[in-house]
Amino acid sequence: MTLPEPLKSQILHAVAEDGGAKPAMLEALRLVQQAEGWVSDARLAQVADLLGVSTAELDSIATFYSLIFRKPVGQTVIMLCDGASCWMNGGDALRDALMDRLGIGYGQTTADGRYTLINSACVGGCDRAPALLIGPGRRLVGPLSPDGVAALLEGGL
Amino acid sequence: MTLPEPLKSQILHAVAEDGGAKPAMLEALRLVQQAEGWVSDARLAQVADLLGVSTAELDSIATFYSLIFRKPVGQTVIMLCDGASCWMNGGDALRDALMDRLGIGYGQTTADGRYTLINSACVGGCDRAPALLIGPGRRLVGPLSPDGVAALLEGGL
Amino acid sequence: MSETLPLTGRARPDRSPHTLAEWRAVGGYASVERALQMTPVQLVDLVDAANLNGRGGAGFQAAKKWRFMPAVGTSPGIGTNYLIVNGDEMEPGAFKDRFLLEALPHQVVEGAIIAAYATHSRHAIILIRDDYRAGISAIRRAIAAAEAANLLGTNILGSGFNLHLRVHPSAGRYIVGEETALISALEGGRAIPRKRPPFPAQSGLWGRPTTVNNVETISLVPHIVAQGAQWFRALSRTEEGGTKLYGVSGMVNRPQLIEAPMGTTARELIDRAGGVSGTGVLRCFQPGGGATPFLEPADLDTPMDFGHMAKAHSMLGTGTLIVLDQGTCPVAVTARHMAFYARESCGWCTPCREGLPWAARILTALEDGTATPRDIDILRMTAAEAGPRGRTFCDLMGGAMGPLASLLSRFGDLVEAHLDGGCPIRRGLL
Amino acid sequence: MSETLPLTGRARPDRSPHTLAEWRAVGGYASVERALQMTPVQLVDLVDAANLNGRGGAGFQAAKKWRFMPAVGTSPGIGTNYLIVNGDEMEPGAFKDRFLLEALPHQVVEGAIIAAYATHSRHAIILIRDDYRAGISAIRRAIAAAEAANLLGTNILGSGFNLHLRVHPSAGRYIVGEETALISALEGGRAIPRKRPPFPAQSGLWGRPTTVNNVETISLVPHIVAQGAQWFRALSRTEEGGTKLYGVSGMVNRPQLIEAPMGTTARELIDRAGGVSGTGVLRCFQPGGGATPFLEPADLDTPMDFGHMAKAHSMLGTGTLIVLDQGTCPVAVTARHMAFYARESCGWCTPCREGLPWAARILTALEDGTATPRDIDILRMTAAEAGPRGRTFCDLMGGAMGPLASLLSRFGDLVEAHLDGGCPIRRGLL
Repeated sequence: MTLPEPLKSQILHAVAEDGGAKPAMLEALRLVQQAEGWVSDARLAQVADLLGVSTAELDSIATFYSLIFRKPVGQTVIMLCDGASCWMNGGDALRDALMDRLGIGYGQTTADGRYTLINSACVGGCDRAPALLIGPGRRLVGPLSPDGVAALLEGGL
Repeated sequence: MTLPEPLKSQILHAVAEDGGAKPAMLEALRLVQQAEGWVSDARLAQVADLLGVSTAELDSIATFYSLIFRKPVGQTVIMLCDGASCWMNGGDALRDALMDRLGIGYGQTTADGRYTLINSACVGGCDRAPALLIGPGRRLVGPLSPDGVAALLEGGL
Repeated sequence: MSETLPLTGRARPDRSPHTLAEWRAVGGYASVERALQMTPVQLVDLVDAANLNGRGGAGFQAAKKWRFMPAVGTSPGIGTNYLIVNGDEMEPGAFKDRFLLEALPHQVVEGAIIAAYATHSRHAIILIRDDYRAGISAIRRAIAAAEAANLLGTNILGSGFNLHLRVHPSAGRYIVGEETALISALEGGRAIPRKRPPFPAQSGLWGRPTTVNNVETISLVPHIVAQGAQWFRALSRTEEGGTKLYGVSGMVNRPQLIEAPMGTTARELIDRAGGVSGTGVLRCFQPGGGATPFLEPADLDTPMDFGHMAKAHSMLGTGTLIVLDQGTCPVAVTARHMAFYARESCGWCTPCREGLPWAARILTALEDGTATPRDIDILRMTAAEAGPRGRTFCDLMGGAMGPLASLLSRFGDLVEAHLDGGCPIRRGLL
Repeated sequence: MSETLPLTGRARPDRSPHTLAEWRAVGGYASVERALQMTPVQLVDLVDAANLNGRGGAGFQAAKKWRFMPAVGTSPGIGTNYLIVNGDEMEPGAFKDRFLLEALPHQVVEGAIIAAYATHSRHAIILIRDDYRAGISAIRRAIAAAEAANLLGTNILGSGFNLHLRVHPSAGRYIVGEETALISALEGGRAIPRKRPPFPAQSGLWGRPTTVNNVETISLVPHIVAQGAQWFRALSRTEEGGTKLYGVSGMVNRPQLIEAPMGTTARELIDRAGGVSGTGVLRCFQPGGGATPFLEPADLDTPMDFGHMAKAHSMLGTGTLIVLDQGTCPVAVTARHMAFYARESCGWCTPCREGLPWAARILTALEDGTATPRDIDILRMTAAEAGPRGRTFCDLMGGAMGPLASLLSRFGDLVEAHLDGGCPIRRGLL
């Protein structure tokens, strides 16, 4: 499947805005991921082609930045803060509850493809520790107790 | 044989003058060569030791700069200009005469250890083409005809 | 606008950002008009007189940084200067720039316009952490509105000054927040820090003179222009000007952001955050994020500014306190920090790439009770050898060594006690 | 001192350098006293008004270069600015700096003191090609004498200005003369050029602002200070100020150095050098060393300054003409140049490391009659692809492509004629 037209023009717009193909590489990857959840090998090659850069160079960017996903992720990505303030306020218990409930560890996706769990640098929510980010909007949720995990996953929080 | 004392103190003086061991590396090599004609492996290691740099780093300098000699040279080094102005004015004939007379090619030393012949970048003597530099003072000689080679080597020029 | 809380005084309780009209109604963008009637040199002098120290962590004087920026036509090469606003906040314990970006985007844009003018920059970029989606869209909306009102773009307000301002959303990796790594990132590369010199003011983005200022620093600029240097200095309790957007988190009852005079003490901030939680008794605190050395109760009354914190052998850093009660082990906190810094190292310089994972492993071994006395020696050696500046391109390693060194010097007995079966606090022995 | 030959007017016929006393007796060092009573900015303005273009080859305005140098305390980082005097003359056909160093060392030292003062440099280095032993010792003696007379060192002549000046003898390799390679060499590394930006004025030797000026440029400075900008401009026949130390070599009867007004024509210079030798008929000439594109008899009356030579699709370069008569083949001359540049490439950038030996091999094959039409295509492609600036860190490759490109465009038929059995000129066919 070739690169869909809207994505193509978004990427070319980024090239204009960022002043060239190289500085627009990361934004191009972000745009692909925004549309499709992750960046496949096929898309990587297509974007490299569109930008006129080598696949190796584009992948060197894709693999450096932790929030560009080079394998498929679940519909909802949960990024759990592993900063010290969250840890002091029960972050480990929250982590365990999440992993138990989802049946996965960090970096994994549930079998039904609904959730991916990732540990994150301090999410800038230390006043709401323990906290996490959830979904495409990276919504900040916290403080969250282990008991709140069920409600969160059912969309209640 | 360890590094002779005067050489040692000259090198340490260069370190002070040049503001450190690294910027003084080349000067240290020059000093060794000035004293001994070339830079042997043993001296290289001793100088590296004195300067507190690795032998590899010092040798990377020694091998980059063309006028640091890492093998023995003759008592008298002849540097023959291979610039265009000398070529136009009979440089090839002068070269052939020198090689014939000495029985060596570029980069070689006569069997008796008296002469080494090297081709050189334009020696800054284009007004005296064809020209060469000779001896430790790099004395500029030119214009020199093939006929003058004998006299030059007998010290007459 | 509040006279004493310039940074947060206009924010709404629900953090919803202002429209341009709303922002103007509370006095917004008046400073842009005023600034454009001054010369860049006058602006730098004003900010100099205000003694505004950069709020990104190092506390370098903003005016001094700006003064390094050459005027148009006085630097070799071709192109404009660049202003970069650093909104990549990812420091453990830091949560202040998120607030300024989300709740007060026009304040950031306003400051960026003025700072760009002062630094002869015709192009400015606000780099924002990917996770701050609300901040990214708030700033983007603010830029669009400002462009429509000719507060950005060509011949701004008839002044002849042109400025193109855009947002660069980043995509993770703590090191992006390091100013030279950030420049590498903006040029389309991996975020690898660069050796200094050249400093960014000499050769930064695309080789052009570049200033990188933190979101909080930039947010203060319009207020200095509006109310003057004397007013700004008077806000502070110390020599360093202004208010500071402090934060308190960790073992406190009501973790929160607090705008307060520069030089407010940790005691006051912790009190305002509801006091120490857990055991209710303070063991120690980090004054400004994960990379700042631990301080103890004796330092509760030290004014929290860059100078006083340095004198107390710590750093103000981001000014966001991490509080540890008696029931919280600083070895465990340091272990978590170290794991973070080890993971986030870009991997370029050997001491950082190799030293941090090693230190992190030893700290975990201490917690678990599997460490040996020699491991503690290695920690000491690592802190001593890799702590000083200049051993690596950037200060990620040096920063990470701060809490480690202070852990070893202040809590040596506690660290050694871990050799005998792991954390004594966790086991209820202390 | 001669009014019209400032550069060489004081030189003795036997090239023996002056003692300090002798130099002072002919007015030497009066310019240092005068300069130290001016401000650095006034000096830069003076040199600006004189329109002194750098004599190293590129012709960049000296005052513009100096103006990029930040005043003390206005650049980030710690340390002084540096002035470097470039005496690494190794360009094929260039033999002018040798003369200035050997015969007029105090003129160089005097100029260095003034230029250092103007560029806020407290440390200056004169880098001299290893082969110029007489120049090295003459400059060293001049420095020692100047130091003894407090013309160097601390608080020079009571002005408060301090300057440490030293000699760095190089050790071969043409690339050392490239200003950023020279900086790498002075820092103790291989002479590998550096990417620009940062330009040396932003971050040069040890990361500090650095100016690199050619020996001839520096030698002119005292005279501008002594006699003023108007006098200096009036020396020239064109817009570019001063006299030029031209040289004529190759196929002329009396190859020599000639100081003459900037803008003197090749016809006059060749005439003064005794006219064309060999066949007595001019085929072509390079105006300023091996890296400058060929010009033909039609350009004999073009004023030789940087601007006019550029307009004529060549370069003034070092201003030392290489003259080819009808009996001398430009393919052969280019082949020798190309072998030189191929040998002297530092090897860092691929187009230069790989392209130059290839071009050199093809040119030799043309001479020998073993080349193919496809080889000429490769030469054309190499010149077109690698000639433009920016494909490599420095301009060694670009410079070498100058004569090659002009050979192909001006003497295309002659080049093609080589396909049929080698050089037709050598074989007496043309």
